[in-house]
Amino acid sequence: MSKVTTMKEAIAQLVNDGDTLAIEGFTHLICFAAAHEIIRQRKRDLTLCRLTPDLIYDQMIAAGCAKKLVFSYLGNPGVGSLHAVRRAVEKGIPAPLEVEEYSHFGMVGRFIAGAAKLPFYPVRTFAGSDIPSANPRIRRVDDPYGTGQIYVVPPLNPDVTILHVQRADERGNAHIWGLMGMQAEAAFAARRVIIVAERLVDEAVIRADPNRTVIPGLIVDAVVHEPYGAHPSYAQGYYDRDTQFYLAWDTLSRDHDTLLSWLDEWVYGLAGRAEYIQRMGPEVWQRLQPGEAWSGQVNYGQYPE
Amino acid sequence: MSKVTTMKEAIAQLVNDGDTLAIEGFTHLICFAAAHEIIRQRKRDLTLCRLTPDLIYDQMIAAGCAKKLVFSYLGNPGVGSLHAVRRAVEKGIPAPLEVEEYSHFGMVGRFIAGAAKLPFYPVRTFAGSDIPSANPRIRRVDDPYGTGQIYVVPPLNPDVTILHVQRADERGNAHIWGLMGMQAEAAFAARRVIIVAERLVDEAVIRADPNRTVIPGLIVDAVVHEPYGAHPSYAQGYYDRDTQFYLAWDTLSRDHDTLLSWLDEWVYGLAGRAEYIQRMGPEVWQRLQPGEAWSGQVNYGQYPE
Amino acid sequence: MTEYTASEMMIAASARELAGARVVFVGIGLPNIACNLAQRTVAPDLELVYEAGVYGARPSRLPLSIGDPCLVAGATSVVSMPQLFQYYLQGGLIDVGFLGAAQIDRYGNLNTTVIGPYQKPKVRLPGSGGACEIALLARKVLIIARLNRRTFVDQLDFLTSPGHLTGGESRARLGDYGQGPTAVITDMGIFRFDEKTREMVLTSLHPGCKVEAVQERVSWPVWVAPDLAETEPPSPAELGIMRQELDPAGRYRQ
Amino acid sequence: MTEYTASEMMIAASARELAGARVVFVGIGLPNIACNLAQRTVAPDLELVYEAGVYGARPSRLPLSIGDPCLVAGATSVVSMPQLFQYYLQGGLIDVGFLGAAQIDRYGNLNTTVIGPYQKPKVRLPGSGGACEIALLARKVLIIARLNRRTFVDQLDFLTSPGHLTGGESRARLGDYGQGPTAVITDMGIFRFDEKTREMVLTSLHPGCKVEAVQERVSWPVWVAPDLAETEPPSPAELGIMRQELDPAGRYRQ
Repeated sequence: MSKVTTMKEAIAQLVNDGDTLAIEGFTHLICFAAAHEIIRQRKRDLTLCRLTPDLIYDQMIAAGCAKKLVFSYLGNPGVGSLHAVRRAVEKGIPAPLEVEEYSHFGMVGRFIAGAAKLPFYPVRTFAGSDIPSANPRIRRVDDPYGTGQIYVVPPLNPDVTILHVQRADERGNAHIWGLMGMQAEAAFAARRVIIVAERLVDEAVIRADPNRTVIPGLIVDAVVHEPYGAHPSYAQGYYDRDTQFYLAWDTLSRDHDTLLSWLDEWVYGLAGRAEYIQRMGPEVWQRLQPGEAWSGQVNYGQYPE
Repeated sequence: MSKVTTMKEAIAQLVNDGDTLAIEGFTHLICFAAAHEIIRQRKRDLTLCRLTPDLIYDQMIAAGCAKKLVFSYLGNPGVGSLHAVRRAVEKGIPAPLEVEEYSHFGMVGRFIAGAAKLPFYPVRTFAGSDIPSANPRIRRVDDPYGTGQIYVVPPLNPDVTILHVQRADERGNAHIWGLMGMQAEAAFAARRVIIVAERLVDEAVIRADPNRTVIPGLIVDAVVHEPYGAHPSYAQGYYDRDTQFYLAWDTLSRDHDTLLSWLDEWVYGLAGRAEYIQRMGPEVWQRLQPGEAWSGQVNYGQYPE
Repeated sequence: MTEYTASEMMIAASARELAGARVVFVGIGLPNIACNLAQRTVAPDLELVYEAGVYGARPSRLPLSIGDPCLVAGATSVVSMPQLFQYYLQGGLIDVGFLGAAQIDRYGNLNTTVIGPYQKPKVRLPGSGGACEIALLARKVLIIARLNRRTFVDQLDFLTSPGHLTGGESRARLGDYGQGPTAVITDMGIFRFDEKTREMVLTSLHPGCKVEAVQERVSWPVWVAPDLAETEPPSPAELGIMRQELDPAGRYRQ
Repeated sequence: MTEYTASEMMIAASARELAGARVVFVGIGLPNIACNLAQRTVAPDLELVYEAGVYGARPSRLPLSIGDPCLVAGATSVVSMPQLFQYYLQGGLIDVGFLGAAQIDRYGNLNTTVIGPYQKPKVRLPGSGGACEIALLARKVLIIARLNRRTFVDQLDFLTSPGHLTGGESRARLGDYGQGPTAVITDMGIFRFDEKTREMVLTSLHPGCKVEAVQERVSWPVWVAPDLAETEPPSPAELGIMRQELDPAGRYRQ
């Protein structure tokens, strides 16, 4: 049974005001197309969760979608600050933003605990740091084998997780390659999962390489076909990270009104990702086109009776 | 720097009497070639760890290599008992065998804790079972978030882990496909790692598909090239599981002396795996030869400046 | 009337229990055939997860082992044991698990560990494998076992996998786990569990079987449901699928 | 004499600190270039692990981000974040980690979280990312920072990543963690940590730099080693590799 739908439908049906939302992807496969649709549909009071809020949450926070941010690294990677997040935290523009802060490893532990339905996850970090004093949800337990105390973090179970993938079949079985980030854990931890794919493929393509299936359709609620949906992030083998965009964002996001103008032009003013692709123009996609470097194949074998 | 050596050398150098040893592999990629060399070198007092002791530890225990068994399922899968293990436990033949017993999930947790250097690992199993009363190393901690108590298991850190893989380069970077079992965790948890490969390949083959690299050479001490080294277990795409052997073992292992005769003929009487392959004869390898079912390829992309 | 074996009756009855289930944790042997039969009859959307880490297998033959390569080739996803046990089973994705045992008590508790004392066993059985966690974490559990007094015992020698413990609310008090066993499918009839006491109650007899014969093979006084039914025998369609498609060699027929 | 920039001096000094190291956790920017320089000079067998989950990268260009696709293509292994943080970092495989910070105190404790009070920050900084666990779990830590009084402060506004805490045995008392920072590589000289007090001690001045200038840029009274050395300037070979191979566009030269 096909779960294929449009981004508009998927967001309308599966993302509610007040939801806890994770659009994951460590640098790689960050689904900006979904974020833009959420901004367009003016979703409100979201609790946004990601290790690295990146430009995607900078945009959503500037647009007023969020009431809270759960994170571990608040930067424009290799460039500098996330100015919109800083404005919200430092000055309450456009609205005050609650923050709940971990280290990367703390967030990793939270997603694992969420996926595994564990009440807590132990991590050998935080000792000696002020982070636990700033976040009372980071606690400690005694090791019953006598090595002393260890910090633990609570599970993170998003209402919705949205993941961009390279290819998926119509049931949501998805192949991912390149950086894996927290994709598997963020999906298994969620109550609802939206898979956004560069390519929709026949299930035979998936079944030819079952070890590459990071997300099973079993846990997927909707599948959206949205090529270039991760730009200015990237999809390994499909298009490069748009470093020019990440650098340009540092300038244009320094002023709230300039940022809003950008949203007007590139988000509110467009019906969807197809228009975004067209407006960016072919020279951008040409510039981001990688060369070919193929994986080689492995034989899974045929096993007749 | 190449780590390639012979099985004889690898076992002589890296496996010591009294070691805690894990030859892992869930049905798949069980390295019988290493076990046979350990039997030949008459290693003693080993603590043998595996989820499923399978025929491999049945043989090693019958040969007198083990003083203790750490496990979760003691059977000949789909066939019945492990008669040699039962003789050791029930009758002390050839010697008494200490057992330390978990469920599968308990063993999974132990290997994860070992790989992650965690003092314990929480698992939502064992509640209401007699297993914890039979194994005092299974303990409980209080959830600091208030859901009550949860069982935990201690880390398992073998002195040596031996893994069979489909292909590896000379530094031990290894591609595995098919069932993954506990291969990654058993390797990361170990102090020393021996990789036994069906094929030795150029590192370019590994680097063409880095997501397939389950074991990084970083943690590998020796690499042995041993085709058919997992028989009667199997290597996905290379040779089938020898169900005839598993069925035959049920009969021949029922009597200790019959089993010892088998060891004389197939282990002590042979210099190594090459002779084993020859003695088995080409019709066996022909019978176990799977057809082809290729994975397809993915593009990792080329990214020039 | 079409003839059929007791195994075929057990397989058909087990398959029917999967009506409405979405995801089943599959074991080798009768449960494997029952799940595949259910997919072709009462539960066309049933998803199969194998303990070895395989989701969506399409086996080309009847595997001897849960880790057979035929389960891997052409599957939808193959994952490591940590992922399987943590994200699939503990994560709550499994609706139904199948279990068997060397000993079963009236509350559906199971022993697969030892006969005799643990430290000096008369018979060393396989142990838990994944059974303890399946018993706790699958939403519900189906038990398949042939009736005899050595199996259906008054008192387990070892409780490997929790059923309803000492009955009543005792399992619920364990915490946030699945509901435990809901049916015991035997070669002579089907037991379910009383909603209050959580004791086994014989609710259905297979055609030709008698309550007295069941009682002879159970060590405790058997409760019989007032509306004791007769199990519908395997239909020609069910038998056809089992015999022609699923087990043409008849390995699990006897 | 060959001319070079302060950044080049910092990179060369950092690379030399990697002599004998086997596995380094690589960050973007100066540490990235330092690690690649070390591989080509003092540590040919050095293995690089990137925080994004990449082992054995062979980048075809100088990446802007730690998660750049050029780090993935042609790498030896690419793993998920749970594997990276648990099996590589927490598992004890990392010999050296590099860290920078907005604020550093005399014990090598680092602040990358806030300037001002946490609940109402004057400047909201990026936070920990992986820094807190690198600081604890790498066998040793190298800190790279440019000297100025806003960075080298008497008192951190927030302790994100533990150095030697309050000095003496205070870090050892935390438990089984790495040894903490061993050097602070600045644009004017190199600090190490006194074995007893664990306070920073200036052990080497870069050519042309003066102790007084260092003191002007540090908020606490600087300890100077009795055998204060002059840092060996970047050699022509080091400069050649940096300029021709590692950063031909000169992005990290100033």
